[in-house]
Amino acid sequence: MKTRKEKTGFRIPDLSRAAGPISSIVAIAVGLMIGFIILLISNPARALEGFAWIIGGGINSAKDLGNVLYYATPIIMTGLSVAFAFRTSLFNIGASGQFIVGALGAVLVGVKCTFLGSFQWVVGLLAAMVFGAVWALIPGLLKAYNNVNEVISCIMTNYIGMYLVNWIVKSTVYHQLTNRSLPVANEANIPKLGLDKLFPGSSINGGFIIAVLICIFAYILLNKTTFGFELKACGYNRFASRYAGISEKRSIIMAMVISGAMAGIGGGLLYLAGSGKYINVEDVLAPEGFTGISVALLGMSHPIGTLFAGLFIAYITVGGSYMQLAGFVPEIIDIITATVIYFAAFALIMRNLLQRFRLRKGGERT
Amino acid sequence: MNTLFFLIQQTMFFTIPLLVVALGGMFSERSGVINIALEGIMIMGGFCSILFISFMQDTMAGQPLLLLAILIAMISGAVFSLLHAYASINMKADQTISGTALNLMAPAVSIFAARMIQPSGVQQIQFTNTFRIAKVPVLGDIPILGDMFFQNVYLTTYIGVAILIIAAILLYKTKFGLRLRACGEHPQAADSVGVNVYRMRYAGVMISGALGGLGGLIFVVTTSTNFNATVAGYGFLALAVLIFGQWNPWRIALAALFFGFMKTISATYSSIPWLVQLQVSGYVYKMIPYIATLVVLVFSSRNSQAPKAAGVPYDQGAR
Amino acid sequence: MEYIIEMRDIVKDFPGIRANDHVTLQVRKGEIHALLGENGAGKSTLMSILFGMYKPDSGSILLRGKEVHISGPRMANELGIGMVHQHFMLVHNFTVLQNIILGVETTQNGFLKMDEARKKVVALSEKYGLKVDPDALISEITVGMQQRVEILKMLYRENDILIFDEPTAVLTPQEIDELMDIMKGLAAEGKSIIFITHKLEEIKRVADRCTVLRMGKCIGTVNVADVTVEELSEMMVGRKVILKVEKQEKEPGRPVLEVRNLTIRDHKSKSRKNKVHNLSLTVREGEIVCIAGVDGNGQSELVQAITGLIPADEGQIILKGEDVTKKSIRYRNTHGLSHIPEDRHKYGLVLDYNLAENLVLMEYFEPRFQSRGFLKQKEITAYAEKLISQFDIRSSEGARTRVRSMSGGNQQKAIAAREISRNPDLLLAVQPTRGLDVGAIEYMHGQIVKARDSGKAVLVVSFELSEVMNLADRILVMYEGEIVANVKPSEVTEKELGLYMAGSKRSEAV
Amino acid sequence: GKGSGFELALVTDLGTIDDKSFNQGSWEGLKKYATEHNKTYQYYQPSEATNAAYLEAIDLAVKGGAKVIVTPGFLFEVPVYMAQTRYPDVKFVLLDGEPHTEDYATYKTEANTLCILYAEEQAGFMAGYAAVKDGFTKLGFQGGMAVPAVIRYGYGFLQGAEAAAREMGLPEGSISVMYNYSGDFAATPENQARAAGWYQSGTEVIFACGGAVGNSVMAAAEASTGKYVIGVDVDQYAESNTVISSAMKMLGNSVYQALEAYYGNKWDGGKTWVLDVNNDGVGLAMDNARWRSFSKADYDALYKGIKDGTYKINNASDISIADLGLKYVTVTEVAD
Ligand SMILES: Nc1ncnc2c1ncn2[C@@H]1O[C@H](COP(=O)(O)OP(=O)(O)OP(=O)(O)O)[C@@H](O)[C@H]1O
Ligand SMILES: Nc1ncnc2c1ncn2[C@@H]1O[C@H](COP(=O)(O)OP(=O)(O)OP(=O)(O)O)[C@@H](O)[C@H]1O
Ligand SMILES: [Mg+2]
Ligand SMILES: [Mg+2]
Repeated sequence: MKTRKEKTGFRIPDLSRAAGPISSIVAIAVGLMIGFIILLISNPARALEGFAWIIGGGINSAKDLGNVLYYATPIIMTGLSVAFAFRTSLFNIGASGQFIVGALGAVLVGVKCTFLGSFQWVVGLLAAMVFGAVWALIPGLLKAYNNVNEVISCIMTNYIGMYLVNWIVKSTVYHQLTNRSLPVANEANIPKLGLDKLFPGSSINGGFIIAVLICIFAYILLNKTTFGFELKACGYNRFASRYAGISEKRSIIMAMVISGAMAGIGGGLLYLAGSGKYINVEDVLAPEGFTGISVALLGMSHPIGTLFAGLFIAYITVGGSYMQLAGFVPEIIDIITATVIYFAAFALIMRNLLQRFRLRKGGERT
Repeated sequence: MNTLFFLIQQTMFFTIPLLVVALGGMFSERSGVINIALEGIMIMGGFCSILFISFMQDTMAGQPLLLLAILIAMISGAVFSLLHAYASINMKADQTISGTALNLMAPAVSIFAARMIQPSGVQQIQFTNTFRIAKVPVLGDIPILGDMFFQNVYLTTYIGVAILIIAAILLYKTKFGLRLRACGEHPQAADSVGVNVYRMRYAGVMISGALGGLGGLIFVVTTSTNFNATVAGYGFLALAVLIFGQWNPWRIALAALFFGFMKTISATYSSIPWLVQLQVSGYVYKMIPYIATLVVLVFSSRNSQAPKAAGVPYDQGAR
Repeated sequence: MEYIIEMRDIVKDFPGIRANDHVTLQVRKGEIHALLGENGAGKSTLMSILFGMYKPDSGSILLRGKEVHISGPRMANELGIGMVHQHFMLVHNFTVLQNIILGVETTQNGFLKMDEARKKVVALSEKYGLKVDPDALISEITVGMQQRVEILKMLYRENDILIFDEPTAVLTPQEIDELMDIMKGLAAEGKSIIFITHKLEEIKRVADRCTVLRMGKCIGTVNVADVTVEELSEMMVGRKVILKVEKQEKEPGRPVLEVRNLTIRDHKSKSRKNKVHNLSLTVREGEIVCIAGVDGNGQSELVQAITGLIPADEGQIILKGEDVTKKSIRYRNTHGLSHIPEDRHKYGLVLDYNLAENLVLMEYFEPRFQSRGFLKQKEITAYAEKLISQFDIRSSEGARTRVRSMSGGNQQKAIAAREISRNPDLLLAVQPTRGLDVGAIEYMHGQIVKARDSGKAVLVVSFELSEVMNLADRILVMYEGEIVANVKPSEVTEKELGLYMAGSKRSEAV
Repeated sequence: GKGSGFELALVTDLGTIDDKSFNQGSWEGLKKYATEHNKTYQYYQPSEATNAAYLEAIDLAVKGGAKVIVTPGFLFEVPVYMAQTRYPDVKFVLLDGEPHTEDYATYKTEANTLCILYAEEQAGFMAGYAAVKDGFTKLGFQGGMAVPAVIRYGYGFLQGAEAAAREMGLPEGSISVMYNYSGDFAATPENQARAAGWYQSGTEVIFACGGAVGNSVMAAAEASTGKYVIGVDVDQYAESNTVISSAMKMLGNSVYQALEAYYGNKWDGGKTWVLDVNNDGVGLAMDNARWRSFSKADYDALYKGIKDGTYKINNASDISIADLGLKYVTVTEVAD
């Protein structure tokens, strides 16, 4: 029995590698179809119009496109955070907490450290990264040293983070009249990098570019470096990694810390976006962290997939807001998103079908 | 003494929904299907049953209405969970993905449906709470015990306790439980002795759906007078309680009690004068239940009892 | 003659591969019928079809002369077919009794009735000499006892056609002896047994007839009494196999590994007994030292302490003159130590990595495979492809194959290839040939001898006496954490070794 | 007409359209006017809680053909500041705030913007006053988030209780008030348990002032005997038998009036209307009230007293409770 390559002399294109994107696209198609049916049920007369907005709203104008990129930025980061952890077999359901703790770091620097001048936003983002990382360090340490299931410790640190952030905001950068954090200084806002000229009127800023760069960075880190090799190996098999001389404790901690840093940066990118976002002193978990789970899953936990998944969710969010012009409620978008995610779960079946197809063509045993 | 009775009664408001939902999650995960959709299932169960109550409350009230609502909650939860079952059992989907999808779906659908169905066109569903039992006849008059457990209660509290006992018996003393657990630990082994793994997993997920839906109803009935498409993250807390309780019904009960008691202290400290005198920030009290849970976990997590095959789709052909 | 089972012309395709290619298998009532074939020849697949776990693509199955369509294990059970799977089908946190009754529970008003089942199990275990503790958890009993549980499962269901898929691969010699007796007893009672094994002498010992598969095809069925072991192996592999290890006498050189007064305590159970007790040993350049002993006498702990997977409580481990007792695993790995672990799935491989990634698992950080933290993908693939052809590792997609989908035998080859090619000073191999077919064993032994001939020190742990006798330059017998014998293979008989292993004899020259 | 856009628009803030608070109240007024006068109407939900997103939702409303856009809540102060110049032909009705720049440096209300502020402290005052007059001495204030409107309700409530106690000649410190902001606007077991705790330790009536938090307080009141809730914003008597009365501000009315003015060519742009007792903008629900002794006559007197300045009510929301200088009322501030 030889390997196929040697036997046939040529390679059958490996469709299974494309299975991820293909199945995501199928899922999106199914989700949109169900969305259309819902539109038909709730108001047949304007269903087509509403659907056109969903599809076209995000590319209606340069401004809308810019806003798609803007909305995508934080959820790409939380999505990346979850995806990165998934790749190392950790379920970081704590991105919500890391996100808001990171946001706190950014806002503290953004409000207080005006002496930094034009470096303020850089330091703000660094603070967001460090704050997020530290917050993820807790479940990381607990998992590595005490075998505490990261799902439960992440749920706990979400709540602790939320309360802690509210407490700290209230006692440091609080604006009582609005019950939220003070506005950050102008220098703390991420530079627009000319993107505001490209997409006039939108809230886009350099943050999107930073998010894209971090996605690429994550991809390279995971797939091209020895460090990523170690992280993934530990995720797949702790024992074999130890046997290979990899410190599994260090790997678990580092994976969580990097994941948390990404979520934290997401917080920084949103709260320093210059779009007028404040930390509300409200006992509600940051939804971006949970959206991140959807984004990561839709993106097949692949850093680049996550980028596109985030863009997609932002895209239909913008379209969904336009749909209101046809008299529809934006919750329909949530139903569509949920359906898309649901059908994205069928990816494995897709991949198997594609793989089977390929292997069938692959030929007989010698 | 009164404070003690009060604390016990309040603890139940937190504990019972967490307990019921976590027990539901236990059946699902013990059968081999991770269920992070508990939050969504709670919302769906709460939505259907509260909608039912709001439509029926003009014609009936009290315990009969509550019992019917319980039935509705359980059925709707179970039906909703079929989506998760189908994806993770038949389609061998990633169970986290389909669970997440359900969590997204439930609030969106219940807001949308509430607006479509209710004549007022609003998303909130109003109901009148006629379900509290001021005092259970006879039992309520027992000194001390009566004050603690048989006054000022909801039927659902007893149902929750009954579910705990039934769950423990079902899991450990019956053929069903034996087979269910086998499917969660080693489905190939179960299959090789003729157990229908798919059917058992469906059963596990649907029980989690029924109990999750019931938990949603209990949550809403005991804490509000309307339903607004949310259970405030209690589905995720139930998931935490399930893990905290190491997938074992009695430990889950302990975990739910512990967490419920901590939450009670944190929510009612303002009625305990000496705690108010401490002048500690309220945020400290808000954080205590979560920090305490983490601390307990540090000392209790050495050996995880997680079902070995939970999260792994079962494929007859694969090894 | 009437066959109790007849599988006719069975064809089974898996994506890209024909696992069974018009195979015919005929089993007589009351016989022990061996099924022999290389790793991946299609034996397990054929048995899975008989047991209802796969549907054949074509062909038919006749049971007592009547055609049957076996829809699943449940139906197989009803037809009286039972199977002990290659990898045990036991629920680790269930008790022995629970495992036995699973699927055929007796109940009363919906509640389990364990007492009746217990009586039946105790009766069976007495009748067949299958000693088990019905209330012990599977995770806490030995592999041998787990095997007995599997057999009891079949007997409890009153099966009369029994399939054993490689039952002896994980057993100690004593346990194998017991199993052989049990199988003979069952056959004598009229039960029909299909017995898969890679160990030819076992076939000679118990089997009446033997069907040989090669690459999915049926090569033929022979009367075991009519053939020699050599003939069998030739049928199976398609060429002559040298079963005896050829090696020259050689004078060992300097010590490479010295273990001095090593003690490892039992941290789990409260028993006072140490896992390893004040143990010392030396392995020198150019010698193969085999540690013999019954499983569970501290061999695993000894090896794990040497490799650094667990800490030593007392004593020193010296590698090439350097005390490495406190050094990290990585340090030892990069300073001459190589290790073929006992549990290949738990320690040896990252099953979800591809073959290439697994082949560099111990070296990915070396400059040849990375620069400035970036993996050199090309070099890694090239290196993997070199090892794949050099060690004849078979898989469906070459270096890119996910290791999880490879056969156990080939997984083992991959580990061996990786560890031996690292050119270590000390090669530590635990059960290196477990589950391998004779061709692969021949190859593996050849590699070990080659390493030794090139001046490496080799320490092998094996539960198989024939392997120990065959391979070793020097044999150490371990019993209850201590070395109770230090002998040359030429100086002992297998019988004597057995006595040492049972703890009833101690040599002075330790 | 359908398809030709929506003439009247409302942009919601954080909450949903049926939040029982700003959004819902103002929406009801808008809807009432629109249906009575056959105008098309629609509401828009912003995609997130940022100034930019609020502004986008306003853009969307304009795109949808809006002539008048109602923006409920102070969160719209900055977005409307920008929108009023961007869309000079569109009219804006800003509730509970006045347009200003993000740094509060510049306040400016253009001619196409009408601001409406509410004297919540007066409504709160009436609630506190009535409660004490009705014989309660152990009160509670359960706010939602500590935003200015909620704080004004709360401080007014305390001052009302103080005034009543003084009038009734009660000894100093004889009225006790538990005082807390829950930090959210949701019905949760926490909010239920806190209220239940207060009731259990003697509190008789709680002024619940935080959207759905009130539902949790009602749930707690229903689970105790003889305990009451004072509702907020709209008359909440129908939501529970325990609702003894409600402190109201006429959100709907004010929106209705603003629209009426616009269509009647009496647009009052560039101004700020303050809705208080003088224009029947705030009040206490008496029609379905369950007071035991506090009568309509008492209420009228109280109303008049506020109107004519007999009762002076501090309306600052950026001071602490101590600054209110209460003597008869002891406040237990549950810290957060
Ligand atoms: N589930 C499966 N999916 C795809 N191919 C399979 C599967 N199981 C077996 N095969 C293929 O069938 C062939 C025969 O496998 P089988 O397990 O029957 O071998 P075997 O004779 O039992 O080997 P061994 O002696 O190592 O146990 C393999 O080479 C493999 O390619
Ligand atoms: N799920 C699968 N997909 C593809 N091929 C498979 C699968 N399962 C098994 N195989 C193939 O089956 C063949 C034999 O498998 P099997 O586990 O029986 O081998 P083995 O050598 O007997 O292992 P062991 O050493 O554990 O006895 C291998 O060639 C492997 O490629
Ligand atoms: Mg096999
Ligand atoms: Mg094998």
